[in-house]
Amino acid sequence: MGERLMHAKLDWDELQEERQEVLASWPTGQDVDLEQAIQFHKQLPEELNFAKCLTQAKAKGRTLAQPRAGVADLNSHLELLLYLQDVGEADLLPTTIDSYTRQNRYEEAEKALAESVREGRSLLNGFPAVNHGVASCRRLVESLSRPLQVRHGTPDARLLAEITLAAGFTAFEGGGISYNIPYAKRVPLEESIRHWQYVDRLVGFYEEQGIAINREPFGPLTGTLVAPCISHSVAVIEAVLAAKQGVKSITLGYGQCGNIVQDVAALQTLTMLAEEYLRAENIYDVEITTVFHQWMGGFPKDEAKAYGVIALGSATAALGKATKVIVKTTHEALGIPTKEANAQAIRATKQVLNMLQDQALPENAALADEREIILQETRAILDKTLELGEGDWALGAVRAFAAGVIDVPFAPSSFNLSRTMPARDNQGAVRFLQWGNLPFPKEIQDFHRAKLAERGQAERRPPSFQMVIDDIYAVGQGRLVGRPR
Amino acid sequence: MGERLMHAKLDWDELQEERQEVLASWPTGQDVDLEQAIQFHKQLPEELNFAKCLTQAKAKGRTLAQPRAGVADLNSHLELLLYLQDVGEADLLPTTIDSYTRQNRYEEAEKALAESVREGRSLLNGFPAVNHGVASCRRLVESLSRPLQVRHGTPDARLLAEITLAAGFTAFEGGGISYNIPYAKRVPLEESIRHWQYVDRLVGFYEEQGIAINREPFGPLTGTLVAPCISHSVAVIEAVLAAKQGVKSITLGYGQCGNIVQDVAALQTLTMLAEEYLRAENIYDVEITTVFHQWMGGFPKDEAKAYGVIALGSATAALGKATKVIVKTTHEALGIPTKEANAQAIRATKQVLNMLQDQALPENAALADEREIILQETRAILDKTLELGEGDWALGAVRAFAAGVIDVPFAPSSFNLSRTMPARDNQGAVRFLQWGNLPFPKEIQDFHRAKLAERGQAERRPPSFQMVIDDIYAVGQGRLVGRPR
Amino acid sequence: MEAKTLVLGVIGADVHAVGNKILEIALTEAGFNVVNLGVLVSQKEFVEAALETNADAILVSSLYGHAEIDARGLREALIEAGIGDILMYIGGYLVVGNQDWSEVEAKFKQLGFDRVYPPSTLPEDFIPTLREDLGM
Amino acid sequence: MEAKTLVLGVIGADVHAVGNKILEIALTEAGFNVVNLGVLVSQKEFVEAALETNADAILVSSLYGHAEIDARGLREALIEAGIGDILMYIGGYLVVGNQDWSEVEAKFKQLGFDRVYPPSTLPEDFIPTLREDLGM
Ligand code: B12
Ligand code: B12
Repeated sequence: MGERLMHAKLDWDELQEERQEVLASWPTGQDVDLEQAIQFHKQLPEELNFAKCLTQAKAKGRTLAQPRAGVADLNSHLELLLYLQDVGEADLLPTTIDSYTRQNRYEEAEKALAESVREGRSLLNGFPAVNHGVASCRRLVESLSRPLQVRHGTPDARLLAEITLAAGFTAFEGGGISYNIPYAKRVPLEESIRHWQYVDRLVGFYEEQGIAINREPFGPLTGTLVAPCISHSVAVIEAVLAAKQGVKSITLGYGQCGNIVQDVAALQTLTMLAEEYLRAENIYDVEITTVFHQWMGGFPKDEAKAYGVIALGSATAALGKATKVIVKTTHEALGIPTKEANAQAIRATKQVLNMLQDQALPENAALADEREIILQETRAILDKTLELGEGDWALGAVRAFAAGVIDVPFAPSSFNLSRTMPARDNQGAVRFLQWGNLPFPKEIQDFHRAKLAERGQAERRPPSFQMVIDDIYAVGQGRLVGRPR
Repeated sequence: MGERLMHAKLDWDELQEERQEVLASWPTGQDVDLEQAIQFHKQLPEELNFAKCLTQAKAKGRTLAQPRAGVADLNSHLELLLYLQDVGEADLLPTTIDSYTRQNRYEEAEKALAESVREGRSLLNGFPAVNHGVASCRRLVESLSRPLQVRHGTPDARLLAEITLAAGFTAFEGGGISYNIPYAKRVPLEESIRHWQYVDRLVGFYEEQGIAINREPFGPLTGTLVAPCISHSVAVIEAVLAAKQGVKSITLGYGQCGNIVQDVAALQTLTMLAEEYLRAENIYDVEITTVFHQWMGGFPKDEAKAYGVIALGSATAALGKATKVIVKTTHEALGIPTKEANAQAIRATKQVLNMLQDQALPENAALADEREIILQETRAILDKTLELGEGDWALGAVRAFAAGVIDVPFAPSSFNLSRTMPARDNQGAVRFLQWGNLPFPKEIQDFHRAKLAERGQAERRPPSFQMVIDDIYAVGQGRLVGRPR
Repeated sequence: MEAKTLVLGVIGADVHAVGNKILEIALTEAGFNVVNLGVLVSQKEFVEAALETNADAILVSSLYGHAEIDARGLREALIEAGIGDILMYIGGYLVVGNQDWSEVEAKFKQLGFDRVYPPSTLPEDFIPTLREDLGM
Repeated sequence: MEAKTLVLGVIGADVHAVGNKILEIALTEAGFNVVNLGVLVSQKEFVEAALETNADAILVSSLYGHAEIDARGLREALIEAGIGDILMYIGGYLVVGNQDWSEVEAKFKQLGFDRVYPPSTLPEDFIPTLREDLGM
């Protein structure tokens, strides 16, 4: 590396030196053989290609259900995925990566993997794919009849991408912003964005060989009261960055906020905005699909209540016609779910999706207004970002975060300004109590002020940080808006 | 009796002879003492009055959750209700009556009750309130902190009403049509309507003494693809009949069909129509509230999928701002639920209700169209009914059923013409494949034909009875519309 | 071959009509001669209908949970009427709640039913067996 | 009385930041002097911060399931640094999955934690005990 970050397609030949370094950083890297990988992908049936399944679902207007799941040991992981496929009726499968691997701490992952095998239970919160290597990962692809995606939270996922894509995975989650700001503390954005340009370029290489690979920026960010304009801004930037490297299938994500109109408006504007900004870059050959995340914040401990949260998310996903939905479980507030709980949540989700498969939220004025707000806010952020980057999206993203023009609430990263403070309005939509340096025009600022004043009036208390705390606990305590008791 | 049925307020004094007969028809009838009952009701706190709780909920725009529940033995029944109140977080409580009592077979109920006590398990599918008598029923009222309703399915519920109301119950489900057509085979409507005029007049008497008692016609009828116009027609007629006898608090019901727009339109038009036809009778002092029944047809066996159905019903109830929702359980397709399953379903329901408490389905064109269809259809039926009755609603109802002007699909009653055949359209709304003698104007007939043709086209099969069978099984098999596989 | 005659009905104080209508349709389509007594059928009605129509089998439904009370003595009544060996099935939600199936099955075999079917039995699940039992 | 100093942080490779922010606010409001190390905190950072600030207690969070690996040896490191008897709490989702709480608690007591708190512990649930343990 060393060169200055910029929004330009990486030269594949020039990238080879870096690739060798990456592959040498852990022994399993040696087994990556691109030519052989392409051969393997070529003979995979269509139903095992993640991108193609999404294209089909989008064409039919269907919403697919995908769980999260990962345990340390290969056989246990395979057993888990088979269960979610057969008993859970999952349409798409994941492989969730453990937290050591996410921080490139392969030594620690190795030790915990060994201990997990010894103790016969997973001490890791996910599957350490790098430690397992290409051949083992391929066993997953060969043994399952649904397409597989890597789901993680890794600022530097270069080696993880090399290994899992070579193994036959056809979808890879993450991005230079969305897998840094919520998932790291001291990783500069320049660095993570550059590392994700590498991943996207690698995917672009597969695409050049005729292999469709789906990429999915991580939509929900911190999962906690993230207003659509924030996650949409990150999603659009990552879509543009990925497309530049040759990615053709992009799924943009959004985490349920809880107000149905806001959530559906968010899903609708997500595609609109991505297509708008891709067109502005003269990119026309990228397929945008959407993913809706069932409530990503704190869950109720009671499993019955958790089912309510899960089903409400499923209903919203269907009414908003998301291409897929990421399924939570009734164990969310208890710990990593058992396979049974995971399968049950998928089946509950699918029942709702199927029952609403031919229905959408009818067009209406409130929805149009909400779309308009999201469009205006997101465009304000994105246009300012591009301005700060002097026309370069990569630089713009780095500078926008430094300036607080994009600002993710509750993010652990020191490269996030952390001056915004979200809170729900009186209908439960997520608004801003403080918008920090978000470049909102005056009307938008007034809108947020008015919305929170309205709630304040209903609750007979001035809008304040206490509302935010109440809102953070609210869903876990059985409601959406954190009203005073 | 003996006199001709007519839509007029029964004279209380003249009714006394009949009351004595009714009270003499089973030994426990002797314990009914109206004066003493009024005293008891008078000292009940507001929170134990069903009608008052509904008024409050309506004013606040809240949806209350109510389970179904009943077992044979008094102590077990009380234990069950306490559990649903404390662990289930129910807002309103039921007492579901067993099927022998519903057919006035008190002897059989007595035997089964004795056997239940002996065997330590309920052999009855409900609580035989008549056999238990006033004092035992009152123990329920005194031991619980939520208001209690009698839920049953009894064509002749005179004695049941006398006993439970005297005991302190403050709500009573049923009606002369809705507790006959789906619940009996050979009971003439003249007879059941007259018996329910008695019940309503008894309630009217309590109202005259200042005691609010809620009455609720049974909305879902056969629970199987009942289009809104059918159940609304019955609901409005029963509301008018009840109001005539002095009933002041009426909750009208509707069973979820599954298309959200149709369901919300149904909830909205239910109140509109009832108020419209009450006004036409010069009745202005009746409070109309609504109850939404979670899916009343066949359920999926899988408990996780059943949660999906339950939560979707809860979401629809909240978006349609029903005053209360009747909760199904995940055991619906397995048998009468355990108290645990029942409590879980209430909690799942409440989570959804609470999260949507400040939201409604925004007004939109599709919703307005659907309302218009329901209004036109229902008015056509009701106006023809009144015409047939020569201005008398009671006679009109009898004649309308005989003529098939009102016609409930899948009803067991021989007094129902059974010429209509409902089926879902391509969005899952319930339409008519055959409307028999329903007095639909040509545009409405064309509308139904077009809707089913659209589905036929999508499924590449002509609209036919096979669609109906497929639709009946569909929800149990994990979807809403019974598409060919 | 002549069509076999079946007497169909929902026993006791039970009014669940939908499954009964579907069974009538499915069995008729399958070539049986179906005598459908509908819902709320007493033991007496079952016996009389079987006698009158010279039926080959009786199919009893019970959905509401009271079957163990309602069906007691039906086999004895048939014996008394001189058609004690008629084939007899029962199906539906036979007891109150979700009880262990093998116990439920045993209980109803004890009561004289030749075959006992659990909830959600589809027509295609039992019609082949019915043909076999009737030697078709 | 002088304010007591607490070192707060989320141990290991764990990035769950929300609870940490809420704890900082709640403990500050409760009158403590809070040194918040944030997320992704190593054992070394905990020890150094406790030494430097002369802390009265260390509050370790772990939400992501790896605490049993991450927290091993922390008490020993504190002993080595000469502050072996400092009060130390841990709370959060301490193991992978939903395991029997009494076993989890025992495991972490074994690792040298004075008190161990299950998921969803609210500030008001443990602050009174913390005051007591600190002799306030
Ligand atoms: C719709 C319905 C109603 C409607 C019925 C309208 C009508 N008149 O038909 C209404 C709302 C009126 C109603 C009332 C009651 N119901 Co109901 N009802 C249902 C429900 C939801 C669906 C039934 C249905 O139509 N299914 C669709 C048809 C196609 O399937 P089916 O009836 O099961 O029949 C099929 C099979 O069982 C089989 N089959 C049937 N008979 C036979 C016989 C043989 C020999 C064979 C081989 C096969 C076979 O073939 C049929 C076709 O595939 C079921 C629960 C469910 N399944 O989800 C509860 C259910 C049957 N009802 C039940 C009860 C208890 C009642 C009530 C007592 C009220 C209460 N306490 O909740 C009253 C009873 C009134 C009375 N006196 O009978 C219980 C029975 C519980 C138990 N046994 O433990 C159930 C299971 C619900 C529950 N979990 O509590 N009900
Ligand atoms: C939001 C969230 C995220 C966000 C976090 C964003 C961010 N940077 O903060 C994102 C999406 C990024 C995320 C990522 C992951 N998460 Co997460 N996440 C959650 C979730 C939904 C809510 C957490 C939260 O914010 N709660 C609200 C705050 C206020 O509560 P809290 O964090 O519990 O803290 C309170 C108490 O616990 C207590 N407390 C905390 N620490 C201490 C210490 C002491 C001494 C005391 C007394 C009390 C105490 O006080 C706090 C204030 O009340 C929880 C599940 C849930 N609770 O519903 C899962 C959860 C914690 N995550 C989990 C996991 C596994 C992960 C991932 C590994 C991904 C995966 N495999 O699914 C990654 C981990 C990444 C990493 N390296 O750490 C698991 C942990 C499972 C386990 N231990 O068995 C959980 C439980 C979900 C689950 N059931 O699988 N997550």
